[in-house]
Amino acid sequence: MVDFINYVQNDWNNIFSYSIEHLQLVGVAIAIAILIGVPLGIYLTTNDYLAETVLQVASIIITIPSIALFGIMIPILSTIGQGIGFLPALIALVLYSQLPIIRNTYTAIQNVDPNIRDAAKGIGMNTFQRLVKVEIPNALPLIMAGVRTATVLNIGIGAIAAFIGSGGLGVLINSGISRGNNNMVLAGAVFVSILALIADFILKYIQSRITPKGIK
Amino acid sequence: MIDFKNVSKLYNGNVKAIDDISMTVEEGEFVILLGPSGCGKTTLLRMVNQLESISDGEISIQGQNVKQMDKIKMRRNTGYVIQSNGLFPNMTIEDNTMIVPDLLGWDRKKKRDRFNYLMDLLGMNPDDYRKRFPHELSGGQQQRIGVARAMASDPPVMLMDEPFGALDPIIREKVQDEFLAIQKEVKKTILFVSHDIDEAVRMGDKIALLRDGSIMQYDRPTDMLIQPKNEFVSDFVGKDRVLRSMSLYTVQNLVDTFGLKNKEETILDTKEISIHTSLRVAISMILNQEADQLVIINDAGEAQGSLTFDLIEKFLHQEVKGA
Amino acid sequence: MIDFKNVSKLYNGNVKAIDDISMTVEEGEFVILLGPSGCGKTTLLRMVNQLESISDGEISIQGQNVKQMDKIKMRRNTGYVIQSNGLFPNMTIEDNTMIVPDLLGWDRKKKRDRFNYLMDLLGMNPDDYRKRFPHELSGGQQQRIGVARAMASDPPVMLMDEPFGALDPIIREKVQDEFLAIQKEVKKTILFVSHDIDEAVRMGDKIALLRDGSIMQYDRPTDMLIQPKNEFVSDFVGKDRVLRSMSLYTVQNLVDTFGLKNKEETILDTKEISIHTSLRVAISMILNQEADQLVIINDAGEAQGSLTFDLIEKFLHQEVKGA
Amino acid sequence: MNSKKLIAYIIRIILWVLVISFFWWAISGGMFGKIFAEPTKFKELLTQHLHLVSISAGLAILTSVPLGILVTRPRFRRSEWLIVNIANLGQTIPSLAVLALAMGFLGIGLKAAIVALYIYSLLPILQNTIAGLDSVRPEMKDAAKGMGLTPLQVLFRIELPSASASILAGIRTAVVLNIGTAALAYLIGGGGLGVWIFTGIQLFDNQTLISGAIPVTLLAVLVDFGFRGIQYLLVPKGIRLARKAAIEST
Amino acid sequence: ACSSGGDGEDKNITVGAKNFTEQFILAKMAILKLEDNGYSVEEKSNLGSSALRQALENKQVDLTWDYTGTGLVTYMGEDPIADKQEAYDTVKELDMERNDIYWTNLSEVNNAYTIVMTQEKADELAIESIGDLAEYVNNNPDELRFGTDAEFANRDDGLPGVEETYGFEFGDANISEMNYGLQYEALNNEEVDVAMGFATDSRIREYELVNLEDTESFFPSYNAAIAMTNETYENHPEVEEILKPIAEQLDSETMRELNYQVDVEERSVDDVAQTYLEENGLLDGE
Ligand SMILES: Nc1ncnc2c1ncn2[C@@H]1O[C@H](COP(=O)(O)OP(=O)(O)OP(=O)(O)O)[C@@H](O)[C@H]1O
Ligand SMILES: Nc1ncnc2c1ncn2[C@@H]1O[C@H](COP(=O)(O)OP(=O)(O)OP(=O)(O)O)[C@@H](O)[C@H]1O
Ligand SMILES: C[N+](C)(C)CC(=O)O
Ligand SMILES: [Mg+2]
Ligand SMILES: [Mg+2]
Repeated sequence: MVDFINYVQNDWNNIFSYSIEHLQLVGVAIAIAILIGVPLGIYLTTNDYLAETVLQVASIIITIPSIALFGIMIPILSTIGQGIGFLPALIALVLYSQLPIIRNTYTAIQNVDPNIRDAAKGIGMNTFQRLVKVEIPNALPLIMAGVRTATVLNIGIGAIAAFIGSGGLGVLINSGISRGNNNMVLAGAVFVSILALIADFILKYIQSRITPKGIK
Repeated sequence: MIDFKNVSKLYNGNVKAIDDISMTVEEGEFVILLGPSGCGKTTLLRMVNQLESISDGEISIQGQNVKQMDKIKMRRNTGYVIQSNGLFPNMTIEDNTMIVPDLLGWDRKKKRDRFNYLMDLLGMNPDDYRKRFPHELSGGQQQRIGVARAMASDPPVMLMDEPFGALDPIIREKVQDEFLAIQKEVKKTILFVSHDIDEAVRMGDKIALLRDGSIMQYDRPTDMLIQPKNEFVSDFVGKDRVLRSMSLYTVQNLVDTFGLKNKEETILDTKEISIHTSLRVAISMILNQEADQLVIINDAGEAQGSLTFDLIEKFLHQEVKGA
Repeated sequence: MIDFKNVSKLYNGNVKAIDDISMTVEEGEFVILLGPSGCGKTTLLRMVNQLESISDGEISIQGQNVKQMDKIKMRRNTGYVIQSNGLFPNMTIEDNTMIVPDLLGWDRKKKRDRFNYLMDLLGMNPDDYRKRFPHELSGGQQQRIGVARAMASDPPVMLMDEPFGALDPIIREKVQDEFLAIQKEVKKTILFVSHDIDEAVRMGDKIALLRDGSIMQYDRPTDMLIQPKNEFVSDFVGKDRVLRSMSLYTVQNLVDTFGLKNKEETILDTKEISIHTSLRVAISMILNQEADQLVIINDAGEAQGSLTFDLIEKFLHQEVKGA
Repeated sequence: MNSKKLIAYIIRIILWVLVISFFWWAISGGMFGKIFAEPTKFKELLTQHLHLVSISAGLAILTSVPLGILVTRPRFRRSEWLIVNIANLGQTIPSLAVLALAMGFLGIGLKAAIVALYIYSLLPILQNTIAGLDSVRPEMKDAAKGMGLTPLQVLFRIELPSASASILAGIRTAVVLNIGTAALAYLIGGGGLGVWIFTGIQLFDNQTLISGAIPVTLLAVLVDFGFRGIQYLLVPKGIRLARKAAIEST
Repeated sequence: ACSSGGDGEDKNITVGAKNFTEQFILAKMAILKLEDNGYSVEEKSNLGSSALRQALENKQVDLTWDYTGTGLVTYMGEDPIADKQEAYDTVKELDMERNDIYWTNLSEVNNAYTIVMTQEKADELAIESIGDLAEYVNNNPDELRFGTDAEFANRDDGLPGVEETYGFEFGDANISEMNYGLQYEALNNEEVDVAMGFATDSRIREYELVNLEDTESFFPSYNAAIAMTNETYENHPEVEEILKPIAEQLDSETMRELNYQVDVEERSVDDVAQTYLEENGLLDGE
């Protein structure tokens, strides 16, 4: 334990910059994933045929082992000279995030009490008003839950992205394995967990801020 | 005026929920859609504001085919109380109630005043509820908010789907009274779904009794009670339908019919009855007491004559013939 | 016999749901727990089969304290119809209904017969439903299956929590009649929760009217209607309670009370009334027709005298005094 | 309506084209050559992989489901909060670290990898078992109790059938994750198809890489489908239909 | 460091590193030096040799430390050359010609592949050279287990070449592949009997392992040198000068010591690199 703390103190600069790298990768990935997943999820509620296809594809993607997906990215992206590093890692993480985000958005909007939806229609709201005033506010908790799941998932998978040169805390873990240095491995694990917890905490806070009081 | 012309509704191409219904709801009329569960009341109502498509036939409001109207606009002009209240859980009670005025761009002051007015009307203290959320209200309170929401922008037409179903008998009666009182003044055109015969008799100018998607009888409550067109109707309104019809009349009606005048003498022996009491309660009182007659008392506390079983019977026959 | 002795229930140590209730349900008696929403009906019921703990006081069945009984055994002997039906979604209707017989090891034939019998009883075709799942049934159908399940092994004691709440008036009345008919034969001890005063009057040997966890009145329906103990009771049963009480009596009761005998002469002018008609309907008939009297006809089609308003009134007073 | 169907079809076709062109590219580029060049090695790696997964996941199921049942019993309710939170916290530790830490205690090789995978699979199953049992509607349990079912009967006849969908979903998630994580076992000398993936990545050898990555992917996808089938068979029909009806009615 | 200076010159450089300690240290030294000279440096580390090489060719990485032998055999597909300078000259020429990659700053650090065993085991089996090993394996097939990382197991200048040259084969089932570095531990714990190693890895000494003699001189020399894209060289010709002192001062023994500090003493790479540069007066700043 003392060893561990010493290690963290000594190598703090590295740990910190790996953490930042890690966060950048996951942060950008999640932001993009939200920008794609949420509107797509909303659109899918209006097109059942497509919903089935998209959800199936997303659920297949998420079953692909991460190291394999990173691996497959390399030859494909090499064709544009971006085989390693940030881009393949980013694409893989964005893909992994899609299932939780799309599925949650989709079911959240779909599960908005049909009576509420009817009431909104009966009052004379147009589709957009309904979406903004009624459906999205009521679906928010579930949508955010999807974002949180995706974030925690990505922070974990981000550690594996270190093998294709995108840096982050995975480097610490991998080097720890190579050097037989358990403190390094532990530091990697602990900081990944801490990042996940902090991210989850922040997202929960955001969620509580934007969730209408009436549905808490 | 709402006009149904040979309206039918097929669900999924095979379930016939509404079967060739024609009827007219006059301007300012309060019409009850009555019938057993699953007979098509909700369906018929929802076709008016086009939440359900019309499979066949035509529905028009003020002479205009609903299909040709702008849906959004038409719905804003039509208050709709949904069967299961459908309040928006993300909005406060005030926001829920004032959503249509909000969409219409009313200013704050006007909205607030309207909210206060409606809440008072429905027997709820506006300030107690303004900032609360739907889940913090009991079922009956939620239902009243649903009614308030539909009334908010004072639409000339109201579609109400069992709006008082969740209220317990005591509150229910109160709200019904309030509602009738406003209706007397503002004369909206109302389609009101119910499966409670007593409520229908009490509230409606007319009752449309449905069964399996068809109208069995469309009549004034008294006529339906006293002259049911077929066995289904008489079964549905009950064997004691005459007693039921008596809740429609007060002692006042009887006094007017027979032209009873103030009487100076007071009869000390017998119990008094207010002129506003319904005849049903009057009969109950007669049955419950030794004397054969009750003294009718008007608002000023003056005796107006005595009420006997025979008088009630006579009044009833006269009314039936007059109908 | 179910005996409540100073029973109280505190939820979370502070919400007093039941407040010092003492009452006795005799062997074979059908007792209704009546009262507004939240008054503690469900709570009281669930303490009997120990789904809720008893905070204070003692409940005993057949003289034995329920706390000292083997829970499992006691519950198998006690049919329980849950307020929100609680059917098991993973089982077919037949499996749902026959779960207790199954646990008791009945053989297939016996279970099948019992299932068919119960379904017939409740107005549902056994073969139409046997293999279906709960979610494929309408609310009212589900509720009837809940009742069937509780009755399956023919337990001597039944606890029923608003078992007919989701049924529409017509089916409801039918099921009530069936149920009363069996009860007349088998004489189970029944505690039945309702908030419908008409149902209570119709079904119960006795009614316990609750309010805020206390018993306001525990009496025979007529007594409660005719002699309400306080204002809450009279408000709850309604102003026309005397009329209501009349559904409890048939013309037969009146004939018996006054010892009317067969009459040879027939009165051609007036309408006939069966001896099995309720007095409430009788009054309605009198009001609905010109003549002042009806000819009472017994099962053999013989006239047994004439029925007038005065006679009914007289009967009522006699009954009230006799009560 | 029809234009929507059209969009859906077009997207579906595009996706198929992508998948087919990927495989065309892979096959025509001889990307699976390694499998044919070294079939025994491939078989060995695959067998190792399956060993890793089946032993660890099997043990995890045998531990987590009973544990989940245990902590949802009224007597242990208090511990549930703790267990659920540990499970949540545990999920934030990356799989890579679990492997590395297991190696710290157990040395390198298959054993450490199995233990790591076992630990890593416990949590999703446990979480879903608890969530599934918790979501059984209380009035159903009440009804069952009210009819005099013993606690065990309530468990086996009502709770487990109702929770089966959720429990199986947890197992499915765990096994699929497990297959992916087992691909990291190479790092601690645990073998498996990950050996080829890492070889491929480090040597920039697409053939080796794809020969390892695609079989692992197919394995995961197939097992996922397989579990869907099992779910179909094991989840009581009434529950399945009710869920479907609930989804369709919205 | 400022990224795009006022003189309009872009002083950004991405430095790559492979996935073992020495590479981390070397890269760190280069980074510190470059930063000291006003460069803004990004690091892309933890890559396999070929992946890093690919990144260099794709210009995702501008500059990296690599080894002559690796360049010659693995990247260029040429035969190994034993002589250090000749190997370097050949790589330098060929790589520029073929791939536009500029080699410079050849150092004395020779991080050759080697095959290692524990002293005990070697004594017990009387194995001193790779030739002895080959003979033993041929006589006792399926007895010895070999620990290696993925690269060595597959590179032409790795196990396949060794086996071919010495005429023996471990057989797939006896080869245990793992992350580089673990094989020393595995030897120590007797989980494998023979393993690959890096000549400059301090753990060989720490665990008292023996290097089996390469009697056939199969392994070429692997001297560390800088490889950068020609584009980088042209844009920043001074980089060569900046890094030169590092290459000039380092040798295998020093490198082993630095590796020791990180791998065995568990000091941080940053610390070790910084201290070394400062102590040898290689950092002008501060
Ligand atoms: N979406 C639908 N698809 C198919 N059938 C439907 C649908 N909605 C309603 N029905 C059927 O149409 C008939 C009429 O339904 P409706 O909801 O109008 O009844 P209701 O009179 O309002 O009954 P309740 O009093 O129970 O509300 C019923 O038989 C019902 O099963
Ligand atoms: N688990 C509980 N915790 C706290 N209070 C409770 C709980 N269950 C019931 N109550 C309260 O106890 C009182 C009695 O509830 P109960 O369910 O017995 O009412 P009820 O008469 O059956 O009403 P209803 O007709 O609405 O079913 C209510 O005020 C209710 O809010
Ligand atoms: C320097 N070695 C040959 C040991 C390994 C390499 O090329 O990365
Ligand atoms: Mg309806
Ligand atoms: Mg209740």
